[in-house]
Amino acid sequence: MAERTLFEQSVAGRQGVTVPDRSTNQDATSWVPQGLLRQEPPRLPEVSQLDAMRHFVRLSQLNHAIDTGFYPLGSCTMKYNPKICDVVGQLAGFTQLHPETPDEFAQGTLEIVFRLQQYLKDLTGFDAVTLQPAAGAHGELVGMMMIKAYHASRHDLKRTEVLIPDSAHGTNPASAVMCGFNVIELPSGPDGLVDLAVLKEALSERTAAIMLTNPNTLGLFEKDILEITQLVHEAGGLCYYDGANLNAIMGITQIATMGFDVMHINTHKTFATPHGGGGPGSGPVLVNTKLEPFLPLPVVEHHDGRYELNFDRPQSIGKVKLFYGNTEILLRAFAYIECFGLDGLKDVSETAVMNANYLKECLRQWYHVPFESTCMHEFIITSQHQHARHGDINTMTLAKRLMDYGFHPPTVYFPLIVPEDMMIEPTETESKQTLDAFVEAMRRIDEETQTNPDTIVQAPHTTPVKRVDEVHAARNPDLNFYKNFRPTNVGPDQLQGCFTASQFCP
Amino acid sequence: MAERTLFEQSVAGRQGVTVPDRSTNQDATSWVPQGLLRQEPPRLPEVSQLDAMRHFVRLSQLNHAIDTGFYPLGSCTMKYNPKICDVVGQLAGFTQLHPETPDEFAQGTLEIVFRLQQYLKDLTGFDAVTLQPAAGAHGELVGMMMIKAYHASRHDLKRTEVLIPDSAHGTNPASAVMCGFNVIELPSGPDGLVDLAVLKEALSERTAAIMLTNPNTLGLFEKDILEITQLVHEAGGLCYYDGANLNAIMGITQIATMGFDVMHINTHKTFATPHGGGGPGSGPVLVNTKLEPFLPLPVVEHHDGRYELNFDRPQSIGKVKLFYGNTEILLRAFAYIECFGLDGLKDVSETAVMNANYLKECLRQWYHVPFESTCMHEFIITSQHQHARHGDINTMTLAKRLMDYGFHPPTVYFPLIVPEDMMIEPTETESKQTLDAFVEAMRRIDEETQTNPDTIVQAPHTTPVKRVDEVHAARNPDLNFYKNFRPTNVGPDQLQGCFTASQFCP
Amino acid sequence: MTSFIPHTADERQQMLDRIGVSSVDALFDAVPASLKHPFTLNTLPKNGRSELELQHYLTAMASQNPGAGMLSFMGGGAYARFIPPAVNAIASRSEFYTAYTPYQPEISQGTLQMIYEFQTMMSELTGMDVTNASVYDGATAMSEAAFMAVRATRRKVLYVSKTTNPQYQQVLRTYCHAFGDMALGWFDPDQPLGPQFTHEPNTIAAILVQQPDYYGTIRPLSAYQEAAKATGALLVVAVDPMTLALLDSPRKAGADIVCGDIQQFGNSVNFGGPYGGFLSTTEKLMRQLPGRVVGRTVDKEGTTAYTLTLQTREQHIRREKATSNICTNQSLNVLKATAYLSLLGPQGLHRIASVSAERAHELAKGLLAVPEVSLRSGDAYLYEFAVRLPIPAKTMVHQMAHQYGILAGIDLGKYWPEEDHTLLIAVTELNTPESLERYLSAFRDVIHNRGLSVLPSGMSRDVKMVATGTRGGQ
Amino acid sequence: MTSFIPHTADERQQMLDRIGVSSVDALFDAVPASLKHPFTLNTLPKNGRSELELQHYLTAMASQNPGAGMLSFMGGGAYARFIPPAVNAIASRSEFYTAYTPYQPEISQGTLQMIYEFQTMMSELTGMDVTNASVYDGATAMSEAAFMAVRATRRKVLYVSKTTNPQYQQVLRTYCHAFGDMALGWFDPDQPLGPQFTHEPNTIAAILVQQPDYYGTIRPLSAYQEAAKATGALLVVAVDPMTLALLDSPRKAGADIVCGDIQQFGNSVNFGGPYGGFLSTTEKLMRQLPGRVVGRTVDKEGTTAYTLTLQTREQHIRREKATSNICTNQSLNVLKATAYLSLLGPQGLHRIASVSAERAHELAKGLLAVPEVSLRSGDAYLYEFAVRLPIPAKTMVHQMAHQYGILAGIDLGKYWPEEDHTLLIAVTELNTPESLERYLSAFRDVIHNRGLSVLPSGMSRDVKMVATGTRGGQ
Ligand SMILES: Cc1ncc(COP(=O)(O)O)c(C=O)c1O
Ligand SMILES: Cc1ncc(COP(=O)(O)O)c(C=O)c1O
Repeated sequence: MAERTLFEQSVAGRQGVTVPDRSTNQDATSWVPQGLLRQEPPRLPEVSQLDAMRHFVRLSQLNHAIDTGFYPLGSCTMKYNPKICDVVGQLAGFTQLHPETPDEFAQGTLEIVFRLQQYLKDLTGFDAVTLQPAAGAHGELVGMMMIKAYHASRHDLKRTEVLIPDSAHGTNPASAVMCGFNVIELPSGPDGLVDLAVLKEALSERTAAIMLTNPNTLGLFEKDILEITQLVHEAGGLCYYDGANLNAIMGITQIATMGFDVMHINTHKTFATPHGGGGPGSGPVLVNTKLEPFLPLPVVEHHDGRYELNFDRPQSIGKVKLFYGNTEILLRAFAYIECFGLDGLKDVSETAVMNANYLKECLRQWYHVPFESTCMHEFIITSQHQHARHGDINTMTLAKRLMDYGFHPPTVYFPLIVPEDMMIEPTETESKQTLDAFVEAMRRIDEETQTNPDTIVQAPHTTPVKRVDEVHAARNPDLNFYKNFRPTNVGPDQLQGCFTASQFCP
Repeated sequence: MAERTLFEQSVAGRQGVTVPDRSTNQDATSWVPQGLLRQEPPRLPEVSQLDAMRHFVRLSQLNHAIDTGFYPLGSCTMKYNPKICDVVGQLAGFTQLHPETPDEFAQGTLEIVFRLQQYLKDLTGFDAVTLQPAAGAHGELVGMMMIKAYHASRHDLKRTEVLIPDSAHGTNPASAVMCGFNVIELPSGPDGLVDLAVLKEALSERTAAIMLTNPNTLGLFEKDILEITQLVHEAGGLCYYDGANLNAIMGITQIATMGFDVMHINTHKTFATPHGGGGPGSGPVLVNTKLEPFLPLPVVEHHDGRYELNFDRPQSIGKVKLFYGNTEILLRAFAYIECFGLDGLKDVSETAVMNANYLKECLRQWYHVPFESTCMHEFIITSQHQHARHGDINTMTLAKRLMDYGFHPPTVYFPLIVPEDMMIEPTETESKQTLDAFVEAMRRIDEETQTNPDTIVQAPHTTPVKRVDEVHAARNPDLNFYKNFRPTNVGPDQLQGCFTASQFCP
Repeated sequence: MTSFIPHTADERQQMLDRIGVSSVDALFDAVPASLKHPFTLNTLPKNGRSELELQHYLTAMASQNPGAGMLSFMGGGAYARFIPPAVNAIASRSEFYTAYTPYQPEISQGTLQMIYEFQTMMSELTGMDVTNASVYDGATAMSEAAFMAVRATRRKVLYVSKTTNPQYQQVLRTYCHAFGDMALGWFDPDQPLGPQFTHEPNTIAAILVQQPDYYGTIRPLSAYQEAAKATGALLVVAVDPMTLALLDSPRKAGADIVCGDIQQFGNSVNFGGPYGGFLSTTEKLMRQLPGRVVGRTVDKEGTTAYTLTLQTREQHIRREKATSNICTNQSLNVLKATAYLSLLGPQGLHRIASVSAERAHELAKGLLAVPEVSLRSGDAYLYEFAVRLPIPAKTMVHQMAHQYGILAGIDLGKYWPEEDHTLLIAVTELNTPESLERYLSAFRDVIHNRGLSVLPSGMSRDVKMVATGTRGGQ
Repeated sequence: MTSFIPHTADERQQMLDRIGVSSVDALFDAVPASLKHPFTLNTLPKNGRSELELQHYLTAMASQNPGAGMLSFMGGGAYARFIPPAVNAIASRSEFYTAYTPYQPEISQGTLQMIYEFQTMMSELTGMDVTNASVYDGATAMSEAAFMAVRATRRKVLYVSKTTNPQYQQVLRTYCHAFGDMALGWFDPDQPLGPQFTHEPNTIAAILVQQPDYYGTIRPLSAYQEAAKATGALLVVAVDPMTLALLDSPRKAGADIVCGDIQQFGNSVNFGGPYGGFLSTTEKLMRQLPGRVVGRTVDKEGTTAYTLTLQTREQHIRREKATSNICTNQSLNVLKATAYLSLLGPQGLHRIASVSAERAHELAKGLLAVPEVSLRSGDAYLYEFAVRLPIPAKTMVHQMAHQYGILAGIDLGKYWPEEDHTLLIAVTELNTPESLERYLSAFRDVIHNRGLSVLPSGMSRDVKMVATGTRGGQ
């Protein structure tokens, strides 16, 4: 039973919530200058409160979510979020605080933000931090802006290139470009790691920075990391660490120790802000003293027992976001860290890594594992063996079939460097029992490739809708209930997203 | 995919929530006297917080609920509950108030309780009220206790009989019996109403009271109500009004005006406390001056600008519940009344009655309607026509088939006096569109009785489980995961609940 | 039309046309005209408030309850405990809290399975075979247990310990008095039982005791067990189920019926309700249980399924022959309890009970060191205990509240005039070690001043301060 | 083992055995030993807190924000409004808020359909063809709009009105500066545009304005439309979408891109975030949109279904050629906005905007009657306006807060030194008629005392009182 849109359920005159009546003599419309008054009311739904509730409750039930089942999306760190973090983030004393409130009336929030800054510095080994970026990609952008400002401050203006491995997340090159850099892609070595020879080749006096995540998106730890960062530094570049994979190494090592100058953290991954169907998150950026002068405005400081916002930082790159960042998300991250402490966070990482290795070990019985070495918090398999048995079976069909077993598929077709891959990140919050059930489903699916390949090719069968026609969506854009769009004759290039990478997640 | 019990998911050593450590030197177990210390820990589930959340989220999705679909359960008044009532009932200033708090520190709650008392008196025309009973049946019990106390106070001790129409809800006779009364069942007249001749016959100097609901459970208004109450009064009895059907006549008339001496209100029906899967509710009891002295302890009073609990009422029947009733539910009822005001409540009743008559008018095209006259907020149909077409089709099978169309079935096999009946109460919160969709489903089901009767007999098909074997449940009691019960050879009498009346709702 | 009544004027007209009447009024023709008088409204408002206005108003009213924010040591059958946020996340699932009683099992498996799990957990705690799906609260549970014993034994005399919760006693009195044809006897649990039982042994339906009793005292149950055995009466034990994390199950001590209240398991104190009563009993007596019971069974394809069962005990089938009149019970409170117990597990529950008891003993040690203060409870208690004071307990409560913003406990003079110098004190995990210090020092001050106020008048600063607390929506 | 890491010691051992290592440490062999130094902890605690302790601690911290409970008239891009409880009931559905980005459409229809409905609603309000699924906030939305215009026109000059939100301006500056190779020009919207545009007309990518502007002023947009037409630049209008209940759609005034923030639709002020930015544009420009977009399509059986579409704009496909680097956006805020707009509907939204404007004008009337106070905004404004004071705005804010517990507005000297006597005041439906009175009388007092404190020092009683408010979890 498909749920009709609320526009189809709308009946003129209905309203889902009562609002206060006018208390003054003059109608607001009289304040609107001639010619600017709205002529046709917007066609928002007109429904009763019951209609609205039913609609959204029913819609919600069409979703897979952490609270309904396993979600082994590589690079996304879909862990369980302690409910206590939701609750404390929603205390009225926090939510009702206006961002323009004078500091003295906002000491509670400022203190927590300040403490969170300290915690993150302790955890990563950096010297300074901004909590303002709204997500990981925003953090990357801010980090790259600071790198640019750093080189500019040294009048080192020829540094226009950023080196990024081909296994990197798409936001890395996109962020670099938004800072006016040129991206030099580094092909990974056969072991999936940065190839030192390739790196040396690419480095030059044009090198502004390298962007790396470690463990990388294949789940492998760059064991030559000290050499890499040293080489980059020797060439005059800086090292940016994409913290999306921080869940692998908390309490094991500090990022700054590896030689990085700047990093972001995706608090919505590592520190368990629920992803909310695609956000909000937050992307704190940590830096060493080299970059500290360039932090965005304002910075939270502590003087004489009072927490204050400091806007007076002449070398700052400026403001990067409205007000001070996604404060509620920061509160949740703070609460999460308080739930665990350093020892607990180390346990998080150790268990995440153990879970991943356990799954890898189990799955290799049936699936091709391109990188055999010990993985960190995630790993890659491919559909190679299964495809060999039946040409219509590929990574996407296996993914869809997993849905019938009640599991969210892993990230697929990412990283781009391994064809037909699946990237599996179980996280530490999943029990051995859940992992075993997933292994059993994967075993059965492998069996089905021999006994009943068509069930796989046609999958999914038990989901609210069957295989969704993404090509139709791209060819006949329908992005607004009230508007007819022209069908477009999209070329294969435009459809790229439909077949493979759209299934990709992080 | 059935959800395993949490006991089956349990792994020794897991725990879903952390608790504070010991802060003193001595272990609590040392305070337990020899021989009283627990030897084996209770086998409660040992699960992670994630396991627990997933379990209950998945379980919840197996339920039909107001927030997921139409719920036309006759006599249950399954209306939509404004979410604002949930929220205000859950403000910490209310929920964290201990019942032994001295009055002066609890004035907010006491004031609301006091105001609610006034509102209910205004709405019903009675003189006094207790808000303490925990549900409708509890209210009945309290009301009957007061009636008993009243007669006793007059030394009128021979009044041992309570007259109750055969259409009454089961709680009425059960409550009367718990007060030591004998129940005299009054057969309804052919029009479904109290037969005055029968009533006169039954009245005597043994008559303690009559218990009536008006409109009655057939959804019919007892038009001779003034005569009925007068007859009872003349015989020296009192008149009890079962307020379960109050949703039909708010703002139209006051219950006291009909001649009743006492009534209860099911706030969880009329005033929209969500039913919570079977409670909690509350059952305020209203009385006229005759019964006022007997109200249970304590009573909330207002003196010199202060709200107080008065325990000093010598004629009171005593305490009937821990503390002062289901306070949170009373707050919700108060909030509900504040949302509507008297005019709004009248609109509630008028619309509820209109919705019922509209449905009746539509359904009579295909279904037998035993009482043709204008109904109030609910009405009765039967499966007579459909059964005539196919012997295996009866009210239960039609009810089960409705589930496949996404609707909760109406109340079935109640009231007991109409064989194979269905009692339909749409409530005022359902739109014409929803009613029309329900009518369409009923039409199609009628059609299926001709085109595809087996689909009906085998229904439901799309529910989380198929037809549940209630006979098996009764013969092989399994009421505790850890305990084997002896199978019982239950006679037809014991199985009664399985076939018919268990489907019955209110 | 309001946001809760969806009908537009057009739709109303269409519907009336379909019904064939000209106005809504016509639908009420059966109501005699003489009944349709206009309403005189004394207080009931004519018009409703908008949601915003209502929220403003009720938030203001909530702030008129300073007691809700004060440091509290009150128990007496209702205990403020930490409610894990996951409990409320579960209980606020629309599908649970906007569903009716699960009469249609095929579309109510969520509620049904949850209740089955609840029955199992409570049976584990009490050691009994079966537990019902709830009655209103602990007090009505004890009355229902008494009635159950009367039905099962066909006897009519009940002996009740004088140290049971006074409210349980009062409700039992009310119920028994109303039913008539029963006798209630009271006994002192610290005196030999025999001489106190004045009725014929073979008329005694049940012996009712509470463990721990209202004073927090724990006693061996063996004497009652022997008395029950000797007379053929049933042994009814009212329990605080939280203490069963530490205490052996009443079943071991021969209980036939165990009753109590689940409030502490995930439910707020809420100025008295809603809580949830429960009854646990033996397989032998299960058909005498009042209230709903869920059974595990199968569907027609053999899949595990749950359903209400043993319904011939209930009013909707048996009417005047039912085991009770109960219909709507406390299902949402049961859900909270089930979620709570699932989250805590045996170890968590043990820790919560322990930490409470440990702190209670810590506090007691401090209080008993104050001159002229003595223990009123027995030597064995867990997290609730009573002390005798050199000043009236009422004065202590008053001074502690007004001067220090502390709700010091319950003045037992409220229930028993002779106990007017007795204060009942409960300690839970919410009472931090620091709060014990605060209590102790305030208590010493009040005793030192013999209950005389030291501040000029009105509330002290303390009271206002704590009233700001929002302890996170418990 | 914690409650969030389920593994028992036994299970860990089994798993390590299966992996074939002897300890967890072995899994980290790839990490060079030199990196595995012990941590020096300055502040990060070694151990975690229990949930109860955490709740106590953070509740105490929340109470250190008295500003959250004060009567507030602050806006400037963030407005406290009534959030209907149904919004939070919807947004707290686990299935919504614990789901990831809906990359797998078959099991994400809930989120996808919701976003499609959001796109439609926002497009209705703005009058545009298509709206994206959000960017971070209004400020980054304006920057993204600027970049979009630069891409679409292949030109590099942006002209921005000086009266746009200063934070939007600052963020735009930061973004443009980082990208480089762009020029930003500023113009005064109250002066003729022509002379202010010093760059070649055919180099101008976009003209960026805000309606109402930061001072609350509403202006006809026709001059910008003409300028855009004349130069071939795109017209970017930053809006407060709530005002679109009253104001005609920017599309009508020729906007090519509309951007803004959805915070007011069901989202709390939250000390600055999370809110949600949006961009609406024409079909022609839709392939230049940054961020996610949902399309309606069918599944293989022809059933209506939704999916992310036009993904070749995005970073995960196009990497360095993407229209933006955005990945995680503000989906849960979008859900709240969608629920909010659905519940309010066109009439409700109109009423909310109206009641706010009506009360704002009421307050303005009172304030402007005070000697030496004048209107700084233009004559036409809705619910936000600026006044010039005879005392520094900073003093006014300080005195109103400390002495009367009122957050009087924003001192515009914060953003523009020359505006240090200008106070920006916002009124919403939360500001009751009584609260306007309170404001006015306090304001008069402060002006009367020329900003000198009348109370000795420290906070007044007022401030404490209001700090107790819990405005119901907004
Ligand atoms: C490796 C990596 N880098 C960066 C990002 C971007 O982070 P965000 O989505 O928070 O912008 C992601 C997220 O998906 C990621 O997986
Ligand atoms: C007519 C009637 N009377 C009494 C009751 C009993 O009310 P409660 O369930 O609140 O105890 C009901 C409820 O179902 C009812 O429908």
